[in-house]
Amino acid sequence: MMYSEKVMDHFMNPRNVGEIADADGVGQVGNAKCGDIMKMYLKIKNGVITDVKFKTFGCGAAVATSSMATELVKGKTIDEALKITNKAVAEALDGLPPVKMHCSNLAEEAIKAAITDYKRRKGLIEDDGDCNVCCLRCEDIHHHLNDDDE
Amino acid sequence: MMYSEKVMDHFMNPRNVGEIADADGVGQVGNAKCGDIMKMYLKIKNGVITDVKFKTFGCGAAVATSSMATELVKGKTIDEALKITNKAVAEALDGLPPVKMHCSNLAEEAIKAAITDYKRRKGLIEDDGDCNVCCLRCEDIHHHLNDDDE
Amino acid sequence: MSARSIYFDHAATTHVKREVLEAMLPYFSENYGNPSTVYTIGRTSKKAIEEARETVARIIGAEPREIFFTGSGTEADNWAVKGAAYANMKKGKHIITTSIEHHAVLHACQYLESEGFEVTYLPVDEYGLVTPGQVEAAIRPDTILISIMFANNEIGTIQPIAEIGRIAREKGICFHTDAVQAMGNIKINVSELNVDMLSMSAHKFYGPKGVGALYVRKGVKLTSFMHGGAQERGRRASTENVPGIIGLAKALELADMNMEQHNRKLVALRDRTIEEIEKKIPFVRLNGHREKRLPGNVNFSFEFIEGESLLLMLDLKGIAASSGSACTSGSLDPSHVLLAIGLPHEKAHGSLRITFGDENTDEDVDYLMEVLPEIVRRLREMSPLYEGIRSSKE
Amino acid sequence: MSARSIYFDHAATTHVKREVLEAMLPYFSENYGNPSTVYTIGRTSKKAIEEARETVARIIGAEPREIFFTGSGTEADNWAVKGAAYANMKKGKHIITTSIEHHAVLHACQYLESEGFEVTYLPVDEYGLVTPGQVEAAIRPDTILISIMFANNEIGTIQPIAEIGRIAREKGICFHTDAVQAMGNIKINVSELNVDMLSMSAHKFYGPKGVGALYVRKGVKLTSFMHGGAQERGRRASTENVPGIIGLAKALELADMNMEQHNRKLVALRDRTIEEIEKKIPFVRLNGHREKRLPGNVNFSFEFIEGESLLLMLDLKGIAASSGSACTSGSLDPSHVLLAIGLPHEKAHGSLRITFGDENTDEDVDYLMEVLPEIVRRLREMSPLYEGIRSSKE
Ligand SMILES: Cc1ncc(COP(=O)(O)O)c(C=O)c1O
Ligand SMILES: Cc1ncc(COP(=O)(O)O)c(C=O)c1O
Repeated sequence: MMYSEKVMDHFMNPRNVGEIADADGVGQVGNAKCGDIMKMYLKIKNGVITDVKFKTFGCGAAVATSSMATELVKGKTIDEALKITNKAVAEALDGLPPVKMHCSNLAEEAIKAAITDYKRRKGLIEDDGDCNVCCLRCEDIHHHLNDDDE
Repeated sequence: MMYSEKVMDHFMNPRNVGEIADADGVGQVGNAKCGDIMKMYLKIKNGVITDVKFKTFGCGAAVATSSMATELVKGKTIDEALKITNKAVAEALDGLPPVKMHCSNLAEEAIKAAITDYKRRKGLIEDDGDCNVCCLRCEDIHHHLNDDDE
Repeated sequence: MSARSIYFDHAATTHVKREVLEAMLPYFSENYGNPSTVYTIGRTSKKAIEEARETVARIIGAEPREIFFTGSGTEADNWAVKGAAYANMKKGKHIITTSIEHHAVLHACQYLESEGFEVTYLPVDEYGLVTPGQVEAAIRPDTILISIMFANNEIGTIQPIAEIGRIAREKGICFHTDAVQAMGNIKINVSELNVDMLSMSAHKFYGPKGVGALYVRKGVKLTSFMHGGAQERGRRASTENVPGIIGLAKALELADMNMEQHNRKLVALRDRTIEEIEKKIPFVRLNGHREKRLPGNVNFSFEFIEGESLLLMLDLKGIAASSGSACTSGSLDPSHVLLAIGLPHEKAHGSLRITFGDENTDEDVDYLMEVLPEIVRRLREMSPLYEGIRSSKE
Repeated sequence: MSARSIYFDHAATTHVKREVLEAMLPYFSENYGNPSTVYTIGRTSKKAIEEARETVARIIGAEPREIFFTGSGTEADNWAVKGAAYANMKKGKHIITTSIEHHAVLHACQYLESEGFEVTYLPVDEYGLVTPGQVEAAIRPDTILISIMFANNEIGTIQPIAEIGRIAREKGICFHTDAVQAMGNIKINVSELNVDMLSMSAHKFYGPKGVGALYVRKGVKLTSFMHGGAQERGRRASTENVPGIIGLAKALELADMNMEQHNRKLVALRDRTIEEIEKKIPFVRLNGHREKRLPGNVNFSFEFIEGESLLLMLDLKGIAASSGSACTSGSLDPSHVLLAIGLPHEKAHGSLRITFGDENTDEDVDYLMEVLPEIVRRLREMSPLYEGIRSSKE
């Protein structure tokens, strides 16, 4: 497994680490069992993300994708932020090793989870109990990783 | 497979190669299928082996054991010659590699076969059709070789 | 990246020692003959590997004809486990092993399960130990093989091999031990230990990668694993890796000669590191046994952080170490060994393994203790799992 | 023993070329990191083996992910044959191969027979050739694997691989070829040839012993042979033999670059030697095909004499060559290849194989032709089989 320089930069100097005490939306995805937890805090004004912070328990790629994801959403509207895909996060980092691609899923899901939390707080959506990636079990993700190996 | 210096000496400078036109006993053992044929010619006077020659088709060890066997029987009485064992031939050559030990059997048998031929010619024994090593099939010898490998 | 460059991962692999490489070099381009041939240059190779075989045999108290060279420790393990299973399947189909074996043994056993064998994976205690009593209790009339590793590659725990060997011998069951980590660190005599088969791998004791050996006691029934030519007395096909075999023997010879000094040094480094980490860093747990432990092995779990991040930060400081983190293996499950000794997933993910070697010094440990506490602190600051804890500490 | 020292046994093994050894050297004691690790020195190893993989892939027209490094050609053959058999056994249990395969394939097939598979060993003609028609006729609804060697190691015969590949592809049957002897001597493109799996071994093309590779086309079903760690994308366990892998790739690269010149030279030496032996020595027979033949391979049977004796005499003159004689293999049956092309036992015992390599010269052949006729004469004088013949000749 080899990380790009950009991944290493975001790992060593992660942008926006921390918490926002009075966040408008907080999302946490992943679980300690799988070795990856991402927690994202959003400050939102007039539908625009004005501040963002994260905390991550996870590998180098998890930290770097968290950091990159916060950079990508900052200043964006909610709708723009929701369009950020895991591919976009990975590409912004000049790619991730195949076995680490699930970390970029986690980043996409963390953004979505934080915005969902914001919307829920605002009464914009109902709690529909929809499953997101954090419901996947390690084995499922693992299985997915090896899909291309027959 | 590594030969002793003595084996190499007897291979390179085999003693008593050739035929004896008026031999008193001739014995041939082995077969071309197995890759080893030894033919031994004896000249016998008053029960003493006065001359001996051999021809061999076979590997280095076969040539060397033939050569050594002729050296060992020369000047011996028939009874003494019959007591020469394959072990004695191998020892006289400073040993043979384990996979080549059957060659020393061949030498012992060649001596016996030539003496038997002599006795038969003299009417000293009846042709009893006794089996000697040349009746063994390659597979039997082969099997025997690997005996010590479980 | 860093001015320093310190290698603390000798359980993963070691460098080839100068004397070892020098012993190997003539066999690449000069004495390159195929040992199966009859001419001079082939006989030179043959002689060299037979001498290597004698060296290995002498060091472990075996006969030369009981040593078979392989292409790796993994191959030795696969051969031993599958070979003994197939050779004895008429007698029974039950195998006993432990839950903390290296994957080379574990996955071979799992494969055998798919082939109709039954495998008992003995659990271990919190230190990673099995007891001879456990082994004895697991034996059934149809048990044909006991395979228990000599020392664990992750937590360094050393098993009671002699006692297990005695039981196996009494019951007439074939006993294999994966000694890949023990070799070069522990004096091993296969006769005294009643071991029937033993695996080793050269690159773990300053020899080259891609060569191992399996000791097979005379009389042990074993089918072939590598079918083909008549090399290794017809039991392990492939043109012999002559330089590799020479390297393995030379490395083992050096290790055997230096054993005492090597151990004294490594134990000192190990014990000092364990002591200082426990003193300087909170929320840590030493994994493995304090005494029954490989001389160079240190393994800690650091709560709230993930191992790969820790390794990357150490690497940026010039320190090479290892972790039981799933992330380092490309899998998502952390070390089966750490789970087997009872660690919850999140602690298993946050483990660090430091394994010392001959070239390490006290200064290396000074440097480690300079950078490690700060790295752990930094990663904990970043961790959502640490949030509550931190405030209570600060 | 002799002032001269000429190596004519390149099919048995080759020396490691200087450039190859130089490429390998940094990976023993400096860049010795385990490729599975995350830190700098481990990533250096990982990068090096991935570049090696790309080189091998490019040269044979494959994708890097289709190349798997192994511990030998034998391992590649065992893996391919057994792995494809087990992976497809639900579809059928019939395998097609030839009677002149290397023992690595033959013995793997025989093992599979003992496991309930059915194997058709196609006979070959007097030149050692199978025809695509034979292969097609042998295919049954339950055929799951065709394994046919690219070029034979003893008699050098080159099979019609592209045509067989086309048939296998049409019928949807997995096609493996043992290209251990062909690699480095013949341009091979796995896509053009419709080959699904291909084995190679570095020490046959001036690389190191103890490392090989298996090409496995994407989509081919194959069970694991070496169970254990997650190396080679989880499909071939063992700490990677980094210097060996670097050496394999470098050697293949050199071979690929020099292919045309290498072939021109070897074909010239080969054809001259064949011509002179036929002219100067009576009672000889060229084994193998005159044109469909490896560039460096000469194989003759000399009637009335035994091969090992011939080799020893040549060795004493400083010439290293090989024979299909049983005696050289420690078995008592001569080469199965020579028997398969119809030689009677006694002629098979008296065969001589000369295989040329890059360092051989015309002077080497001059010298061979100086000593060989005399040696043959001398051994025939000693042979009881020659008695009648000699008198008719003299
Ligand atoms: C055609 C062929 N296949 C397979 C092998 C086995 O290769 P290795 O000895 O490297 O295992 C050889 C050579 O020994 C060979 O010539
Ligand atoms: C305990 C143990 N067994 C087996 C192996 C496998 O050895 P290798 O990687 O040389 O195949 C290793 C190391 O990787 C090990 O630590």
